[in-house]
Amino acid sequence: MFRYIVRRLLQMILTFFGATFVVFALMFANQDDPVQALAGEKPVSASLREALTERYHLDEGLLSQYWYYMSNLLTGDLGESISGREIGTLLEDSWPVTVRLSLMALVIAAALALGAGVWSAIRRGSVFDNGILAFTLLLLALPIVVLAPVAQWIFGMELGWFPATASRNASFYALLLPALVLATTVVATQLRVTRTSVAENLRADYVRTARAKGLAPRRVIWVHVLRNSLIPLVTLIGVDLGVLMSGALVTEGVFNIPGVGSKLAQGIRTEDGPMVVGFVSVLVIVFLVMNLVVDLLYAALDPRIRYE
Amino acid sequence: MLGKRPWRMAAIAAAISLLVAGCGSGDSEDPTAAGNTVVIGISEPQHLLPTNATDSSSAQVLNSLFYPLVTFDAEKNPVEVAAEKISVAKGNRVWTIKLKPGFTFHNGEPVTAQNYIDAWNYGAYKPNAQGGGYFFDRIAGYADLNPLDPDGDGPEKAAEPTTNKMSGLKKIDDLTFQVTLSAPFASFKSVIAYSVFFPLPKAAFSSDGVIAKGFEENLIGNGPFKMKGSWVHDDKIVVEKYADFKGVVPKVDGVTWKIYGDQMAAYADLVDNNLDVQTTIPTDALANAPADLGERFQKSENSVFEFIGFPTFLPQYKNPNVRKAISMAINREEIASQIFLGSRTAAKSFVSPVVSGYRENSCGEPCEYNPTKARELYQQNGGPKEIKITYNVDGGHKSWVDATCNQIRASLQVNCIGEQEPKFAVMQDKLQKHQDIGLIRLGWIMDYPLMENYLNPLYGTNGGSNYYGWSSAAFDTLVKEGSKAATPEASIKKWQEAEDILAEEMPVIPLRYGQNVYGYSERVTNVEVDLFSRVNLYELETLA
Amino acid sequence: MSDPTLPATIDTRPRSLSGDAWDDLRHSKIFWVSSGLALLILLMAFFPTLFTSANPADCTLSRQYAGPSGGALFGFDYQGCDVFARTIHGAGNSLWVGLLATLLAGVIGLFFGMAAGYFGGAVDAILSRGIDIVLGIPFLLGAVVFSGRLSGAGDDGVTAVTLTLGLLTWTSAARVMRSSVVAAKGQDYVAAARMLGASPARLMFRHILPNAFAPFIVVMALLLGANIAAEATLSFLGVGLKGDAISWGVQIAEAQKHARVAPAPLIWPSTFLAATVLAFIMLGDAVRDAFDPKLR
Amino acid sequence: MTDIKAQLDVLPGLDPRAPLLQVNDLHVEFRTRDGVAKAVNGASFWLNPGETLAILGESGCGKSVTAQAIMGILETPPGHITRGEIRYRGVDLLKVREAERRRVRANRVAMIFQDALSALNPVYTVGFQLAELFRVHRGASRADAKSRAIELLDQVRIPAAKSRINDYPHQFSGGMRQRVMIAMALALDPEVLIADEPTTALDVTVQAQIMGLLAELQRQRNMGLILITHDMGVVADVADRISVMYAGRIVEEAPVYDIYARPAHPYTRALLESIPRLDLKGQQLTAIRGLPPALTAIPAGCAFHPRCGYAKEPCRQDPAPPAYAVAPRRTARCHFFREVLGE
Repeated sequence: MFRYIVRRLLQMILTFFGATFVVFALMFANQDDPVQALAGEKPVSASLREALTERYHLDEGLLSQYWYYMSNLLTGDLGESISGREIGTLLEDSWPVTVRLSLMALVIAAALALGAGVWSAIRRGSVFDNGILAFTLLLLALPIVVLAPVAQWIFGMELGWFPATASRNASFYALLLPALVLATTVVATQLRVTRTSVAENLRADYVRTARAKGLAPRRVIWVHVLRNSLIPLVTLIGVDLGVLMSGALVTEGVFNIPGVGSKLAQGIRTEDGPMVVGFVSVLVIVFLVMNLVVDLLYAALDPRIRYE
Repeated sequence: MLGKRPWRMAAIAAAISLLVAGCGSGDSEDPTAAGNTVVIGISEPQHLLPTNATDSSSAQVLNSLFYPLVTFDAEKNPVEVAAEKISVAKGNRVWTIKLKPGFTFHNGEPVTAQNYIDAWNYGAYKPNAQGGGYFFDRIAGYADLNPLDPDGDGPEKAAEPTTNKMSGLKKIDDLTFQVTLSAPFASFKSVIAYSVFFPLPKAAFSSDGVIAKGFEENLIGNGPFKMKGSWVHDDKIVVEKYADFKGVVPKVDGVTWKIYGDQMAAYADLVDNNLDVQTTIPTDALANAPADLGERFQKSENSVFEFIGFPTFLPQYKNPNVRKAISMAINREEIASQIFLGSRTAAKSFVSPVVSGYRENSCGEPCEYNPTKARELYQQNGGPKEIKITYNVDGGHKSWVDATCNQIRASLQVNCIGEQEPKFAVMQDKLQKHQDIGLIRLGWIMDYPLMENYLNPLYGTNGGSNYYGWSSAAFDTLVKEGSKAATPEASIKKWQEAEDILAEEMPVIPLRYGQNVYGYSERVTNVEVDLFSRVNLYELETLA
Repeated sequence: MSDPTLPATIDTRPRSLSGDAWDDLRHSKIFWVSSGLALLILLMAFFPTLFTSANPADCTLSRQYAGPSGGALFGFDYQGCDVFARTIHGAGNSLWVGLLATLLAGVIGLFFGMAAGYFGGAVDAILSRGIDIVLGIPFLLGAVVFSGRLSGAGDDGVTAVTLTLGLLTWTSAARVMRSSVVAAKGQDYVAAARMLGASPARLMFRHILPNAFAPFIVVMALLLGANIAAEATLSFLGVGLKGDAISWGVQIAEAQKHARVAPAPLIWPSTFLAATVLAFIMLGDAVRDAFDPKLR
Repeated sequence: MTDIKAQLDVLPGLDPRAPLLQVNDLHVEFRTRDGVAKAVNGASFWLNPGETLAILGESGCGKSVTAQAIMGILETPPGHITRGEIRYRGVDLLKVREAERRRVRANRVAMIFQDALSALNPVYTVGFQLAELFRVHRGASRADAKSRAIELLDQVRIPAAKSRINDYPHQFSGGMRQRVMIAMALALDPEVLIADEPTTALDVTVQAQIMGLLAELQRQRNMGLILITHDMGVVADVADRISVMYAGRIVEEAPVYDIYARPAHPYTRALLESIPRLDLKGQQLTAIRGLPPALTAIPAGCAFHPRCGYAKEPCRQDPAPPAYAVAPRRTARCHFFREVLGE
């Protein structure tokens, strides 16, 4: 097992370079005129354009730009964004709130998916099962673009249960509403997958044995059946955490949370290569770590799966 | 391996993550609660160094930290503020600026002429790549600081500037300095009102011509407020009253500039009274603003001018009559009231009403909505079967472009589509390559309140924003003569003649003038927003 | 001649999985309701004129937010266009984008997941890390690059949006498929099939796939719903459909801004979208339950 | 062993003198979409301590359903017990509330299943699944439960029990897994053990070991054993009495030697004739004509009549033949049992 983890860590380094190059290439393909993008609609004087092009090697090829970026990165200097701010500080500013927001959303979604998923698997075809199905599908079908502002308007402004917006170091309570909204984007899939997996396991012979051992239904479900049906849910949780971090763009916008999502969007809009790659590098690391944890959880959950 | 109980595993994981989520609760105190201070909403400024800051958010913050040389009275004429006296020699080339005595920077340094000279030189010096650099292009010696690349994108690099001091700037004594322009310009006094011309203390420079690291996060200015803590990016900038400020003392003790990524989020806080002033209420919230804010929802003039440019380099748009027909097919009043709910007014001339010399309806008949005449004229002159209006998607223009297209379709019976370009830069690039992207949506905000600041950049042959390839020698000479004219009144007469040529040629379709549409909370009163969409910090008052 | 001693009631027709499945489906109410709804929506997508004769593009500002009148059952929206006509005509693009993108994501997800799960070792490492890289690519970046580069003049952006969604949303399907293949690979029946000389391809698709299919189908059905809704987010971010293309996503992104003043132009397309998602997912569920002998 | 054998008074009204287990006229039906399947149509039998009753019949005749009904682990819906009694020591288990019924399960009446691999939970160690019984039913501490589990594994002769306690089911061979099942069933020292085809999935040599182990453990604990099988060979050397089941009914019941010597029901006779014997080497094996009836449409009268050589007119009409007393402690449901006996 230890050798497996070491091998996975080595792979991470390769993947890290792969990911940064892919994103750099995408940003390069997306680059038209970063200097103008920065100035928005104001005209850009020739001298300003030349100076910035020079400083950020904007006129050079993809490979040389990537080389500049990587040589700086290896010396620990994440470089400067085109708007002149240290990318390191940008990361420090936006990651904490994003980690908190996405973790809260994930815990809420996983808890709901687990609880309702198991319950609707037991009561397949019941009113609860179909009710939960319809509710989660409605959440899924309502684009986040509609859900976030409506949630803010109803719970934030009209009922006043939550503050309408949250700042970078907002309190746990202030982040609750955005976390709930974010949770809706992943809860539907997690719940359905759990429901299917539990339903499938309820048919297994060991459940009959467990009943024959005189165990209470609660124990049969929550000890014996659950552990066998967690693998699909765990897989999704691994993927969803990263998706929540980079995909929270709309929710962060509506609730004015300066997180990774909105910084990425800003970077992409102003064609700011170094900034976007800086963020994506950290994101890819999160995905890599999460996927390693998920793969280890496979082995923990199902002894038949072994890694040499 | 992980113990027998999956439940213990899950519980531990959930606990850890909630702990992490909860721990960063930091200062969630409500910024508005503290006494006689106000919270004003802005978007994240790109830069705060005066010579590098050209967007409206940074201008607002700088306006609180610095004291402008000049400002404008009700008739939009320039009036001295930090300057004692600004005089100009005959020929409108040599300007002498005398400062009021006794002013100090927030760190105690006295304000001297040298501060202005160092700041302006820093701004103009090309390697510093300052966003506001082009404001100094009229001062003699600017060219030495900005040698141009001889062959454009070619291999040759531009030469290094030989000096970082402009010859046109000369210190007379501690409180007076002289500015010599490369060409006479009667209204230079209006130009130096802009925030780019603020002074910088010696403390700003770590060595000659090099800004100290972190200065931008902890600005030291000569204005009524000074920084309290440093600039917390994407969160807030807090300023408090500067005790021994010699100028006009504002009524509030401090301002928290709260940074919003999205205007709708700011509006939500405004309605919730978490935010005291929002200078631009987003169009999407206009429908509910009167109901939500009542009489705390107000409007005031600003310099925004929206128009559609014709790609005159394309054959189908060469004929002025075709351009006039399209202009007559658009009902400006209906769009202004139905789409913008009165937050914009119909534009019937080529410059903004805020500049002196503006004439009501200088465009005349082509700007009147007359569908039947428009269709006749259009068909007589063989207008194209399909009209495209291109706009950059990240500016929120989709709704009014679609509405305009629907009107054109109804009036001229031709197909009309709103074409989205992901970025403004892509649109510009296609225009420079004379590609057929149809009509182009454009807008302009003035740098200083002069007709020239509309005529030259938008319609001048090598105007910075003249993307439609329209040029008229007669127009250019009239504008130049206006600039050189002895008195501002003479300049205006020349500029108005130039505008008449525009009415004849119709290179663009004037659509709308913008307005400041702003709102404030129940905690404040006397809220005024000026021409540059800046809150007047001196009149602003909190209710007890 | 059937054997006289056999009790007449035994059904002697040969029984196949699909035969049993159809038998099952015929009885389930959900199947009929969802397939009926899906058929209606498909009909709406391909033959909008059956439902409304009004021209969705004929909008006049004077009718802004006017109430329902004559053919316009849902009233008029912000631009004064007939909401009913636009919703019906919008079905085409929404479904087209939703189905195609999900199909593309499904195929890629299936192959990546199956290969990674089945071969394991180096192949699994490369493919899984490839999945991590694609997960790392921010959704908006992919959308901006595709919509910027792909759509020539005049194209309404459908190909760009479909590619964006298709190439970026297959990762969770791949991960779920991989995890169920990894679990299924260890079963005895796979060893037995291999012992009988089944080729890897046959092993994968004839033996492992049916057993690893249940969670995959669930994720795919949900992905269809998510993709149709995602098109709205893309339109909101300005990288969705272009020109005068109509879809529920475009309608929702537009109506969302004025929802507090005029909720109707938002409610109707969202309801249609929710109904479509519900229909296809219930259909997916019913079919999956029928085809999965274990859940009999 | 005995220290944990606290005789919990699991159920009120237990009568030590009453028969250990008495099943009277049990009816179970499954309501499926294709109609109502009558899996059990009036099964009756009884069991005394230390006795082994074999329930014999082809697959699909309702023997497993009967076992599950006794254990009370039938899934309702679709399975429903419509009539009959299951008396354990005089108490009808069908009338008992589920919470109390659960205390009887594995405590007093235990069961082992056919395929031990799928019957054991693949993701928990064997130790956990064994210790669980003591922790849940006896509230034993983790350590006590673990030591009891190791003891049990020794008892069922699993080598190196102390180290294997932390292994998972897939790490055991077929025979070993079945021993674990037996250990699990006997953990709480039940009075009745129901073995549902315990050795069908095993090869012959392991089969003999398992049956030997069962017999030995039964003798030690004076346990009642119900052996459900379709294998006549296994029954011969283990069972005391045999009940032959067909289409959900006990068609014949008798001591094991009587049945082998002189079967009283045509179905039993046909079963015996179809056992391959060495002396018939090279000859065509006799098989029973036709197929067992679909449970949704059981023929009227004696369910076996369509396949029965002796069938005459009365066999085809309702009511089904009663359980005639062929001899003391022996019955058969066939109007012409004398004829079957005679030959």
